[in-house]
Amino acid sequence: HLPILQWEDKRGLAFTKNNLSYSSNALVIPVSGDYYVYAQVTFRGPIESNSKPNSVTEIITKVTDSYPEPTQLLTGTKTLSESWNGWFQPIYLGAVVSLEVGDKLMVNVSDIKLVDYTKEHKTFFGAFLL
Amino acid sequence: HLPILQWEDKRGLAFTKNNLSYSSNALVIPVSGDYYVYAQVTFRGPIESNSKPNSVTEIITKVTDSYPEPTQLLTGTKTLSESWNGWFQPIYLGAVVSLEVGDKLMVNVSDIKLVDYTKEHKTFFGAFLL
Amino acid sequence: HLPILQWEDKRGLAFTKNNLSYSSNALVIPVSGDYYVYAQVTFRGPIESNSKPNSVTEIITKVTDSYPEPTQLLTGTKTLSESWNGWFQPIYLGAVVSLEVGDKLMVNVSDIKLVDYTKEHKTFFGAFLL
Amino acid sequence: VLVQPLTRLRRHATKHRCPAGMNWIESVRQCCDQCPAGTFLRNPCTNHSKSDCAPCPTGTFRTQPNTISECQACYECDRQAFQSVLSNCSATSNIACGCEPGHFRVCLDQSCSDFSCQKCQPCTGRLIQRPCSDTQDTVCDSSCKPDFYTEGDECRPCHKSTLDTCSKECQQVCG
Repeated sequence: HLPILQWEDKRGLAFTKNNLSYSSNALVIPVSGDYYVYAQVTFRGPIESNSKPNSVTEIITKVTDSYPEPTQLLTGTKTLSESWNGWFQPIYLGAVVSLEVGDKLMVNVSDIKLVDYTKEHKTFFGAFLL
Repeated sequence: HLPILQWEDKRGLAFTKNNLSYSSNALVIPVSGDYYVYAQVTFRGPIESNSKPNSVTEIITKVTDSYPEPTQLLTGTKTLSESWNGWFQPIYLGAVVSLEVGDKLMVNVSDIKLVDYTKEHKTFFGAFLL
Repeated sequence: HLPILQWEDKRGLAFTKNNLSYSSNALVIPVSGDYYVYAQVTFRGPIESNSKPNSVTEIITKVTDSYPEPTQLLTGTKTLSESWNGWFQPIYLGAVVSLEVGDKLMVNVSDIKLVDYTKEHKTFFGAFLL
Repeated sequence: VLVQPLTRLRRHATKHRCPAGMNWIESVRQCCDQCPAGTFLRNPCTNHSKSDCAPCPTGTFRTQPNTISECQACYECDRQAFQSVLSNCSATSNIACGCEPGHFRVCLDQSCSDFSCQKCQPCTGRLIQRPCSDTQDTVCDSSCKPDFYTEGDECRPCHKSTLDTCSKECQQVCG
């Protein structure tokens, strides 16, 4: 599976409430229902490794006790045309999904080294119950 | 008018509820109010046709009995710089719009052949009442 | 600071309600709570000025009486690879933020001359209370 | 008949005026003293007690006096993209980032809050007019150094030239 991002859940703009909790890289669903789930990852390069990526991918995934495999809920994948000098590429995803209590939501990315983690307002992840 | 996308409304992650129904390529609004409407289309190429697209466009449109012409609600248009070899380009749109009971929401695209319809988590469309 | 966009708040698809008001380029928060805030800006070029931008940036900012400096809430920044001939680049941002009564929300952009303001469905900004 | 112009009642949030060093707090509907930089407002003041200010948790900061309920998260320097830390984040100041030696800043926009660090050009075989700095690339001399000859837009060491390609610049070396 693709690497999973880790998130700050308390400091700065980050918060969790109404029992929607964050643990081991996942938002944990407290009550079954329809949620609007969203995430933005800003990718950037070049980075030390000499390999030039030709695409970046962000996936919001669900892990549930009722099924052994993760389910891909939302995917954004973009090819890169300017990857030789400094580049930035944000990918935003958001949609309504039906979730069960205990389900876990995570964000996977094609290459964790390409994620711009330097500013909380460029890469973020969240969900709210409708 | 630009071609209209067709959607799956029952299988997999797809669902409709609270009388928000899907028929002839459109979400049908059951009760007047403000809705958050969203859609993502992942475009990809090249495709057999030798023409190289230089841009892709996604439009969420409203058709209403009270006016003979469709109304463009949200539009995402992106030029392509890497259209010679394999490329992917997601466009996400989302906003609050005021809708009347019976209004129909559709998604139009610049070229239906460029739409990546292969995975439900890459191209999706929805709405919820605030 | 980066230039602030001005918005239409009454005509066409634009509206404000439930005391969420618009004044001096900002949405004014009427009641403390968690809001889903979103904005899309469509950038386009080239424009007369001979400088070729190598990137575009959109930032949703908060100004509050309780702190003398604006807070950047959401940022989308994208480098441009096709900036020599005609190009379009939409950036969508959206997330849940905690706001206090009286807080003001604004949208800043890297270069106001690059914003496509010609159609209300290409560049838009809004918020709703959860 | 004296017509009294109907003054349109404009309902707008009455702006609460507080003395210097104090801010209006809506939840308690009174002015409270500001918390100093490096702290945030944990609990508003009351008629009997001053504002309860708490220090910014590590990894957060506030550069100004305030009555805000959380501190801002520190940025991080982009070590993967050759950025270096100029000064660490403290309770009263955000982190400041620059470029590692041998790299210079390429700003994304005028504010340059976002920048990438690009490798300085090496000026092989040329004299350096202006060395690389944190904000600007090296400026190389347009002509080649002694014992180097031009080939295309590159400067090559003379010993690599052969008699028939021995250019004027390399006469002593290959003559």
